[in-house]
Amino acid sequence: MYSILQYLKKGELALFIIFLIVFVFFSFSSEYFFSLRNLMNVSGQLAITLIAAIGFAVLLIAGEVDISIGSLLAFVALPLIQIMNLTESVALGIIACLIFGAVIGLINGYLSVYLRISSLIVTLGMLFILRGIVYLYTGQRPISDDLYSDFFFNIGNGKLLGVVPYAAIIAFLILAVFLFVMRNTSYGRKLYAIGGNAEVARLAGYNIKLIKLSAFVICSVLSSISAILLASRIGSANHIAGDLFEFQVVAAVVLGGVSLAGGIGTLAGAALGVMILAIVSNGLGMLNVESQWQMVVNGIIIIIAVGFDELKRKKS
Amino acid sequence: MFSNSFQFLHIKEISKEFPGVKALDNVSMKIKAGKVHALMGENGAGKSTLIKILAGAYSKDKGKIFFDDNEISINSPNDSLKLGIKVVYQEISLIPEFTVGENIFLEKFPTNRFGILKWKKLYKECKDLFNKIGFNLKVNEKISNLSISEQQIVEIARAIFQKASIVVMDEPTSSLTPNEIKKLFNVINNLKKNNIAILYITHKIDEIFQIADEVTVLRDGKLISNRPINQTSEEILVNDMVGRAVESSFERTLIANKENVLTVKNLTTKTKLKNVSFDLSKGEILGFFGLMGAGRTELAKAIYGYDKVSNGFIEIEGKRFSAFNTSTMVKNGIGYVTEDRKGEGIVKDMNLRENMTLPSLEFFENLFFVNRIKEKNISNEYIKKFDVKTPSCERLITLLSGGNQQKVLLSRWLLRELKIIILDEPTRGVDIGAKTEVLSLINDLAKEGMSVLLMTSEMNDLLSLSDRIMVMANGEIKAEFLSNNVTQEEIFKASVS
Amino acid sequence: MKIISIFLSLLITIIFSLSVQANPKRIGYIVNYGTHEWYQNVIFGLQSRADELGIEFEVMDANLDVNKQTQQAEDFMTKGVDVLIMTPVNEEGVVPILKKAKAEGMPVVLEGNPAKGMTTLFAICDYDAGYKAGDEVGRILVSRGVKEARVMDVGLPLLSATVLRSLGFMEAIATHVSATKVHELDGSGMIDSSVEVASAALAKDSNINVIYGINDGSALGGLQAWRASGLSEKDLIVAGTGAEGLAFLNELTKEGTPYLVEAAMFPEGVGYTGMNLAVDLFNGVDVPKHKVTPTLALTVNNYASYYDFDKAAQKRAINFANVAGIPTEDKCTKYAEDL
Amino acid sequence: MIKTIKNNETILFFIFIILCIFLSIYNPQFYSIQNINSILRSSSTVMIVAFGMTILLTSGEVDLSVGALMSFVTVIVMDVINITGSVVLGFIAVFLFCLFIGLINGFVRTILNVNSLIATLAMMLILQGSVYVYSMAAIYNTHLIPFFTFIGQGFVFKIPMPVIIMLFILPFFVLFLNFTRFGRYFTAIGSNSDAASLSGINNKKFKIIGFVTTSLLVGISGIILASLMDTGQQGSAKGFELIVIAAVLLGGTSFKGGSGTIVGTILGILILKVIDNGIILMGISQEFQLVVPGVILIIAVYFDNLRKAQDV
Repeated sequence: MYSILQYLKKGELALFIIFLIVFVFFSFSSEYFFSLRNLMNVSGQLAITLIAAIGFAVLLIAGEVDISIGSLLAFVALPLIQIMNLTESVALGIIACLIFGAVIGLINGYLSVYLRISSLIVTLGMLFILRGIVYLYTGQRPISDDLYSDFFFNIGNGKLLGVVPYAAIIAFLILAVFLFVMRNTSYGRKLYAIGGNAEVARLAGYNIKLIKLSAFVICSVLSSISAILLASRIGSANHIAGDLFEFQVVAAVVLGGVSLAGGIGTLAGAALGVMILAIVSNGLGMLNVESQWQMVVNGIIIIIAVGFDELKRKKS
Repeated sequence: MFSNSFQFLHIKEISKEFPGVKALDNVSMKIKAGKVHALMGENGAGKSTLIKILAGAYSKDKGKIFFDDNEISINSPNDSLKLGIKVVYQEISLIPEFTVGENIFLEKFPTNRFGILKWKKLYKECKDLFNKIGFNLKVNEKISNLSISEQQIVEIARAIFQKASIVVMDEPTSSLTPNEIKKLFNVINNLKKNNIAILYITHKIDEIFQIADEVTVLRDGKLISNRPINQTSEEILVNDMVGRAVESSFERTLIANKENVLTVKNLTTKTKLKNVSFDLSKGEILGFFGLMGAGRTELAKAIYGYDKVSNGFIEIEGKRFSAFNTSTMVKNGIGYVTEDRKGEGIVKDMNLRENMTLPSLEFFENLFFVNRIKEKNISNEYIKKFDVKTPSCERLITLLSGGNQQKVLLSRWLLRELKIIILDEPTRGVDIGAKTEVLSLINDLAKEGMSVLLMTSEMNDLLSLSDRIMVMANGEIKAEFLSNNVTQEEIFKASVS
Repeated sequence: MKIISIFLSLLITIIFSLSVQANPKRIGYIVNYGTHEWYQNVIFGLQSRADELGIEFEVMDANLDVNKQTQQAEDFMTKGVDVLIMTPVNEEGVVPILKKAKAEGMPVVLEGNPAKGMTTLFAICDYDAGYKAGDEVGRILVSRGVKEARVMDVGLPLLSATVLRSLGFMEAIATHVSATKVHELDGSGMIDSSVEVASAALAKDSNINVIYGINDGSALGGLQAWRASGLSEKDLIVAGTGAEGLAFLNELTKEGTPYLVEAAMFPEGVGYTGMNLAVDLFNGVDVPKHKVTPTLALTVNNYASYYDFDKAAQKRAINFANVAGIPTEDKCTKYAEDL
Repeated sequence: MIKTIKNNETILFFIFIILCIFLSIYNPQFYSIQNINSILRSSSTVMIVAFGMTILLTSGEVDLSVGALMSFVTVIVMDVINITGSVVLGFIAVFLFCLFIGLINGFVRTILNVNSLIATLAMMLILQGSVYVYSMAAIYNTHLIPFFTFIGQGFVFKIPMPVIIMLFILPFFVLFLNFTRFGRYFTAIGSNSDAASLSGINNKKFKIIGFVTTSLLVGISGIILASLMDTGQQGSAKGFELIVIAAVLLGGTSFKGGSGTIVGTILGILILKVIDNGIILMGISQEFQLVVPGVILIIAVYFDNLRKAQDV
């Protein structure tokens, strides 16, 4: 009874329709858009945003926010690449990257939840701090992946049987897992409850602080996974990586109907939001639309979609 | 389905102090298993503090709590839940985005050992529960789609569903229909049979005599009396609570000249109202009665320009309005005091003075600037007039008690030259002492020639204050009475028709 | 290197067997920052040459986003252009793209910055460009009888290319007079942030007689900061880099401006050369690893022979022939590796 | 004035003083007229916009499109003056455009009811794109009108013009937020919009006014920036919105609305700018210009929270 269709009925239907419209439009207007190869490329391209968006949505649902993910993308790539180059082991690099991500998540969470500083402020500060550290450490020069391992290359660039990008597989696996967790586990429901009404959750005996902290960690760790994919795609730890990434993700997630107030929205919606923006930018590229027009179109889509969603809520 | 291990919960010399206030001053009481123990007292008497300590939301400064003779420690909501203490709070405390079932199971979702929810089990057990206690609600309905009273029921169901040994109910009937109240009392009796102890907080004295076995009265954080029900009476209780006798009826002198101020014609809104029409004359108090969802608040907000009017119009002294917002209504001499003081009344970041002068700031302007001296003087004047209990007019509004906040919200409008004031449940959550003051104030306003629209579910106030009474049900006016020749029964009948 | 040449020869044989008509049909260009004036002129150069050769030419703009750059490379491969020209957002970001392109058998030409695994690159010599400007400034200082050059370098550590320019500039001046770098700043190549950092620096120490900017924005930013600090322009010399667009021409042709020298890089020329290189690569002509494009120190006296500048209409037209006539190095004096 | 300084302003004030003392000791150049001028000049453009942003945040709204709008303004003002040769027409064009954008932001927020964070984020994208639709090439000063150059680069009694403009605007906003009825309305709306509306305040009207005011102030700052750069430059003022918001929050204005302070905002900006300046004075690598403000922001807000916790 909680099938995909059920989700869509629960409000994502409008998004799904928009998605279809956009999809059909490009399929007819561009000769290159509707080809297995291109669609597979897009699915690989949106993986980075999608994974981060899942974490971001989970945190928003719990009633907190983390706008430092863009800088985090650049920051956690440093241990990844450095350790890889040092130890010549991709695994160690990835582990280090995830650990660093988790630590940042813990710091953000601790400052917001335990020291009660608004998470927006904390992560805004963290946005500056992490980016600054990256600049300091790299001297604003990208650090190249000297290991040059095929495995690492394939994480972000390879395709299963030369068709399905591994990046896409990773992303959609993560999506599936978290869809289930948020809908069908007590942990997931607790996140919703806390975001929906923290006081009630407290009186229901939840350990709000711990759960919120975990949400921060989830957000940072997932962003770190995005960072790994990105690093693999650009073959380096890059100081300018993820610049304004946080804006892309916020836009996509809110477009997907996840409320900034917390407690409302689904990951299915967030994923749709990401996909819509992704195929729009790909489609416009295929039509040789200049980048300045692409920005304008994105802006308009966001306003229309979110505005439409609000009107719908008002009526009901 | 319930079990109980102890004979009584013993609260011993509990004290709790907040900056400036002694909320509880070594209060002791024994709550027996299988009995309903009523707890009464004005707002600020310390009832809610006591509840919050039992619920583990507050920590006590001094004193002990025992089950029989063995002491228990409550340091967090979790502790109190483990001990089987369940609290039904007055303000709805449910997750609006969740279904009824999910809310019932909020404390502990039924999961397998991997923490994965068993939805079927959840909804089945939930259905069984509702059948047992004789309420029928759709268990997979979203809370946000339920009426206030339905939500209240979910609250209660949620509390008693847990393996409770003590159920604390804070004003559980405040928004229930008489019919629902009957059902609730059945549930309570059912709990008694199962040897559950019930701590029952209410303002409504008549309820006490229907279900309570013992009554404890608090005043200003001190224990005043602790009596079995058969050794007390309405007078005694009121005396204990207020510390003085209260007269609760007024000499309404029905106005002779019917000079019309307000005409409402076929007022209709998308959400609720259907062709509401009536007249209001100068100095008249027009009472509105209706059960939850009858549309009184909607009517008030439509007249006041807060909700959009889809059809019909209103006339203020012959001046016609068909599309209007709150600011035009205020300019034309209408004021509105909301029923939802916390949500729509007070501005929490502002102090008493700023809250009081908010709608009438233009009167305090000289050139472009607000004259604070003048503000202070006038607000102090009103603080004296209604004796609002506050150290100064600069105190944050949130630090005042409900009754005092209400007085501030009323004086808000008295600073303006009002023709009409709309009062929505003006005495809700106001303690008895302040209540009579508020009522007599309303009476005086009418005497001075202000017209009043009075929406209240307090039948006595309605009858004693109003000149005429309109009875509403699902968005329409069902009946109109002259207050001096109508009985409570007639009004009830009209309201459920 | 070996692999590449093998792969190349393979490629060549394939292409010859397939195509009767030698020229490629479609060429794609991924620009790192297409809204920037310099790159608009590079695109103009590429486009002009493409039109002459009747080649279909498409542009995508990565807009300084390394991730987007990778996506656009994939998109171009999907579109199946014959040659892909790229200006890397930065050195390392393109390495995986080159790897992918190799697997796809798609020839790639880089502009500006070299990268690991590349086939060929067309770019100016940053060091030498800076050097020429420094040399010119040095001469002016000598002619003015100034003993010491006190330089404010409005730089950009983000790219090794821009670091090389500053280096060349300083070393050239040092051959004429004693040179001190008083301020080394990060103007991030934007005029507004250059104004910011420069005015702060000038407040610290305004005993400066040379301002060098690694591009026109930086140079003008430095100059604007100088003016906004109310300092005298009498003994100041400003040198910019790039001849990106109209900015330097406007300033250079002002009465009594301290903006005397421009290390011109002729973006249109760069584009023109680049298109030729792409075609050569496609046709299997043996291409150099680094095709150097012309640079020259422009002053108010000699600019007219390369650009005819219509100040009123704010238009400039390049003289491709004269630019092509400028003697160019076979290889640069210094590369990023030498840093 | 003294009355408007609340506790957390004093905290900020001390941070500011300590910074200044430290820097003066490190390098006496710090308190040279020229350096102070350069700090104030670069503060003024941020401040002018921050005044508007403070009011917006007080009413519970935010505007992320200020940076994008600012660079658009530099292009418009330069282009229109080049074409018409009239500074006045240039200004009129700018303010009409800003009015228009402010109204759109306001309407999308109040009519379409889109969260302003998202609405203005979208507007940011739209402006960043459309400025290049307006003109791909940067617009250079060909009109060479001295007065225009004077706005950004001129001095009056050794004080830079931008600072004078800022000082001229400043008092209006201090008085507005603290001593006028409308200032109090903004606070009420931000704190409890229902209560405000039920007190007869037209929320939508005032929110729109907030957005328009901010946009118009961006217009002023944009003109100053254009004069300072002597160019209409697309892509200038990058990340401006974050700096403004960070400064306002650092100043103690709450992001949730309901409490705002202009004095705090001013101190917030001065602190950030003194840090920027100090980092260059001390010749340490400019990357610290990112790290230090981040840390200070968190710490300052933390202390502010502690203070509030004691109050209640």
